[in-house]
Amino acid sequence: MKSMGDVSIKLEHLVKQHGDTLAVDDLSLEIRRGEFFSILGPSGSGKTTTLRLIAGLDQPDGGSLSIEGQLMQDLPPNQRPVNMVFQNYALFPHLTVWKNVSFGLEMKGLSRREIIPKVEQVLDMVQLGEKQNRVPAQLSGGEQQRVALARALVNRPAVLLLDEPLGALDQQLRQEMQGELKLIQERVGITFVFVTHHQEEALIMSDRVAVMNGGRVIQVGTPQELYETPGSTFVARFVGHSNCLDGEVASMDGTTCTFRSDGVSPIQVPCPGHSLEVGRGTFIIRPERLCLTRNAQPNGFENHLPVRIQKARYIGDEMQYQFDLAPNVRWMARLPISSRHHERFHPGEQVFVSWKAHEGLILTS
Amino acid sequence: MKSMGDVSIKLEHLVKQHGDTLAVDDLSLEIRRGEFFSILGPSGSGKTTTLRLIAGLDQPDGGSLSIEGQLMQDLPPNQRPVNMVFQNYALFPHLTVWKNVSFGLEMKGLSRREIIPKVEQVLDMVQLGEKQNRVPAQLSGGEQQRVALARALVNRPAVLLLDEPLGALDQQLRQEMQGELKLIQERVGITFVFVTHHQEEALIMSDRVAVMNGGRVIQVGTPQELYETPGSTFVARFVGHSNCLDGEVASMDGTTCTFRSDGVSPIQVPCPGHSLEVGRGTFIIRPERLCLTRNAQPNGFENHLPVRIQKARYIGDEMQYQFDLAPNVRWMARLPISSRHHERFHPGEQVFVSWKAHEGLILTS
Amino acid sequence: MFFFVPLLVMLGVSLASRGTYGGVEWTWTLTNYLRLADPLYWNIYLRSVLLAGVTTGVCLVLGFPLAYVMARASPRIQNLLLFLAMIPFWTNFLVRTYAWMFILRTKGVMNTGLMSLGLIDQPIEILYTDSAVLLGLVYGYLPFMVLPLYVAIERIAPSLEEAAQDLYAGGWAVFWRVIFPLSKPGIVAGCVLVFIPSLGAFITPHLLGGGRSMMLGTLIQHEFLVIRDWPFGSALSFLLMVLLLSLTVSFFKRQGLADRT
Amino acid sequence: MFFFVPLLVMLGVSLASRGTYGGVEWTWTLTNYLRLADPLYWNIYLRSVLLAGVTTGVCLVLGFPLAYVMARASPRIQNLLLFLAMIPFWTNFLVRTYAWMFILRTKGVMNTGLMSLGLIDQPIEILYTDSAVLLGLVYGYLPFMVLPLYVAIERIAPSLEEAAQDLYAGGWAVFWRVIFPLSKPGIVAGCVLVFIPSLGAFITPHLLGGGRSMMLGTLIQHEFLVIRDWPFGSALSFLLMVLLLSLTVSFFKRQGLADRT
Repeated sequence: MKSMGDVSIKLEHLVKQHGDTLAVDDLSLEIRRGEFFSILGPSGSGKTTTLRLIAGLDQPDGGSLSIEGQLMQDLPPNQRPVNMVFQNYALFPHLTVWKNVSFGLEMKGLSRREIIPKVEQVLDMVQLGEKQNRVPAQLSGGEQQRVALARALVNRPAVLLLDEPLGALDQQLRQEMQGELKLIQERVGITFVFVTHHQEEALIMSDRVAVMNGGRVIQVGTPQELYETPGSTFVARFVGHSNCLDGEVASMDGTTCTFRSDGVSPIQVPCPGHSLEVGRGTFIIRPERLCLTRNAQPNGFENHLPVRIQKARYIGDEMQYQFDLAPNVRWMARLPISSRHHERFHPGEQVFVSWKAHEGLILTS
Repeated sequence: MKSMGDVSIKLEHLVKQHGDTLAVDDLSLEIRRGEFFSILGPSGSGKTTTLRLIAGLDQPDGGSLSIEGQLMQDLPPNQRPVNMVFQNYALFPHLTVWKNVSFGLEMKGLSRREIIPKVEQVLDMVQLGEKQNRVPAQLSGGEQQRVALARALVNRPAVLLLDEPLGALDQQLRQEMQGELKLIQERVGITFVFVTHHQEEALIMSDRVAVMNGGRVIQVGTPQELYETPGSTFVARFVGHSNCLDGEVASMDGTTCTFRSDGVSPIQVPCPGHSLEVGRGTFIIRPERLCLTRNAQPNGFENHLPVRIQKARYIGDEMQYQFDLAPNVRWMARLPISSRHHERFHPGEQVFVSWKAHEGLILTS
Repeated sequence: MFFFVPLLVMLGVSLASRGTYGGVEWTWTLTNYLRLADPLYWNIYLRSVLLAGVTTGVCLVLGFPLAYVMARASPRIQNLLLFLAMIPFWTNFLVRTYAWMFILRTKGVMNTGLMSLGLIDQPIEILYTDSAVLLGLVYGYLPFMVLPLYVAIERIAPSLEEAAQDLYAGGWAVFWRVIFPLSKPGIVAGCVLVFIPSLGAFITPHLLGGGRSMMLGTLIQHEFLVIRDWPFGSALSFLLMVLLLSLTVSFFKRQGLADRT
Repeated sequence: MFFFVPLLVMLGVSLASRGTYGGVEWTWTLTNYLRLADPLYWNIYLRSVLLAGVTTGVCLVLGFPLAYVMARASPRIQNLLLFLAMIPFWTNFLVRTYAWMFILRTKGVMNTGLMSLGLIDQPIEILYTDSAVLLGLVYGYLPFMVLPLYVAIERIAPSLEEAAQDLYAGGWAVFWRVIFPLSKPGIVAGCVLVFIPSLGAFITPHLLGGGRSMMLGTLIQHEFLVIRDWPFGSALSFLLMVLLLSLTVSFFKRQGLADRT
């Protein structure tokens, strides 16, 4: 068990009202010191509001918030040991890169002698030393992003808050910056709280992820926990693609159960002891855990159903096949292309979809 | 061989100057009737300018352009048989959805009796029948996107031009709209010219793709041609991720050659007859074509090199491993996670990377 | 508070009556407002509204293309044009009006120029006519029309014009169906900013109109400075203000929804 | 063209000399400009520049918080406040000035009110002083300060203030380091729009200053309407314009790069 000293940010029963909707609804979270923590959710889920509450830019209507063991309620943003990277960077347009980065240190009252080496070091880290005399308008999107990061990091805050910092970059640059950001976090060892709606980004970068929806935290866990054992269909659908099927758990028999749904052959699902009861539920399986074959023999797979390919889509590194398991139940299978001589299926073709019982999951609501 | 009647748009030696840079530099392209054609390139590559030249919103400084066999040079945009879906939709903010969609038909001088059924039909197709009396500000981003599409499609143009139409949507919605757009294109059978910087989007949706850079077309081909046989390192890197290695083709011997690079064991590469000459070149292989194993035996793979894992990243459906093949030559291997019981490697671990000779590719410059 | 005290005082004065030697006697009465309906003044109202209306119209027609060109120019040119458009504003209003007198009078710059070019034989008598007043007003108030129009047009994304063109609209259709409706807030603001001071102007009509034509502004001035009937003058301007305000507010109320974009 | 003819005529007139009975004799001479240096007028220049400067300063100090509140209010409130700020503009300038006379004079609204409240025993003599002129000018020109400030401040993204706060800046630091430098174009525009007409104003100083204090505007008016020395009046206003223009242009040139954001 982790000791209390490991908690960097603690939110307890936070509530924040915007107009007549609850932007944040009874939210409790613990974020550990030094971890890369992501808050993932669709737009309007309250993730940015949560970040603003931590920064002190919004005031909570209820609950408490402490950073490094200190209650933050009455501290204005300029007295909190956190810094923020804003969604559109919020760089000061009238100041040079250097002046933007040194702003926080000057405000803290550091002398010029103390400021210079700190700014130089952080500009080196984000590789902007040569552009220190430019103003933000003379920089590319990626460079502006780096200035925003440097401006926050130079203060060595206890916690760095990042509000969709990569949202304005295009795909190639975004992937590059993901790697860079992660690298910087590992180097400086500061707690990062990262807000994003991009599930792949959250999984690839984070130590832990909180999935939010409608102002509430739906699930908190490591990327693997969220992906492998989502606690709800919302998480299953939002974190990665999921094939779903509504039906009921019909019979339990040792370690596997039978799941029935209208118009589909019975499905074998794992049955982890007492946690699953007979009743209605949703069966979930990831598209990459399905196999497609022309072979009518189950070949060791517990589930083996005939389907007709509806669509085949090529994305270079994989094929995506869509088929209807039952009327109005469209599933997708993703088959990696690990060789030039990959076997293809074609729309209209009759094939078999098969999977191991333990790859599936039952969610009861 | 396709007959001339199949060509919908023909660009010959188009040139367009912006200030003192060539936005479009001697560009020639043929786009076939009814195909979903994408123009893919980084920002500033001239792809949007090309689209605007086709629409008539920019005038070329040289070259010729014909649509459906008719020269377009002197036709203003309002007389060309094309319609455009603008990057930020460019919906008329003062008009309702219905009035936005009927705008083109009214301008063509159709009577109210002719307009009504056409607008109704296209609004049904994009599922916006119920919101026909709203103004754009009352719609979500995805709905605005659909209005923009409907407003163009209702005119039944010979060619539909789309300028990064999905760029403003967030990831989930974007994937949904990709499918919808492709479906609509298949239904209406109109030629689509689709501009994007998003390579996965281009691959997944298109019949053919032109990759642009610096105002020039670098390569045109089907998604599979671009991915499997990129003609240059630019295309190899821009369309999907590629592992690269500079070196030289050392010896040719039947169907495989040997490729040498400083500090790396000799690599076996395919040698397609006379097309490859001894000399300097770049070896390319896709990350998902690499295998990682703890087994020191080649096991039938022509290439089998010891490497040390530097980073391991989990994205749910796959693991990405980074390792240094040689100093400053960082490669990545992508291993699909097709089962919960997937074998993992850890940073620092000594493993072997192996691949079949025919999965690699040599590009000479 | 500071803003409203003078207005309240004006309202108070308008409910008083004129003292024997000017000044104000605090008899609370509506007589002044009843006097406004006197047919004696109808002619003045009509002339004033007409002249101010024509001034506004001319400013709109001249200002729109100007504002459009400004709004669509490159930022550097935009600043230059904005600066040029403001130049008339930099000179004293009185001096500007005198300059027009020099230009327009019988032996003035215009007539001398045209006659020496042989374009006319007889000098054109334009000073001390309504045309001269119109010219002076348009010159003085054109910037007030151009600026709000510029702001409104600059906000219209050029891609909307391109979209209209792409959807088969010709030049006029693009203007009437897209640019004009979207620049309405600017048009209204510009018209208000020109119409109100035109209606209340007194120096220009006085000097360029030669006192021949009494207008609302000159009437108010006359009541205050010459007749010294301050209550009636106040009533006149108060009514004017209320009318103009209610017209404008009702327009913006009606537009309310459409403008929220 | 249309814009510049009156300016050229004015320049021409300023190079002529006064006819015996007023009017203009076309002797090309710089005498008028030399006369401008006469120490006789220095006092007037100084007083005018001072009063216009103080007016501008007061407008800036009052207008900034007003403009800031407007710019940061919700759109609905913004429109309401904008509308309220424009109200003084809707009444005739002359009438407004008279209203101030009613308020300020010895037995006026202010003194009656304060005395009946027992706050003062003796009426405050403020009418026909520079304070009265200042009050009238500030009231009249405050909207011209507020509007450009509002436009400038509204363009400053609130996230910049939040970023400054996040970077340990307190209220004053946020103002001086972020809001003030970023609203400079609006400050300059507002100051120009208040300073120039204040310097040239003649009705307000005439009525509220009681003719005791000659100012640049009243001097120009005097030259044109009373002495009828048009050439000297023209020279006076031309010099004024050139000085103001060059000051402003040089300021914007210097700011040029920083404003391009």
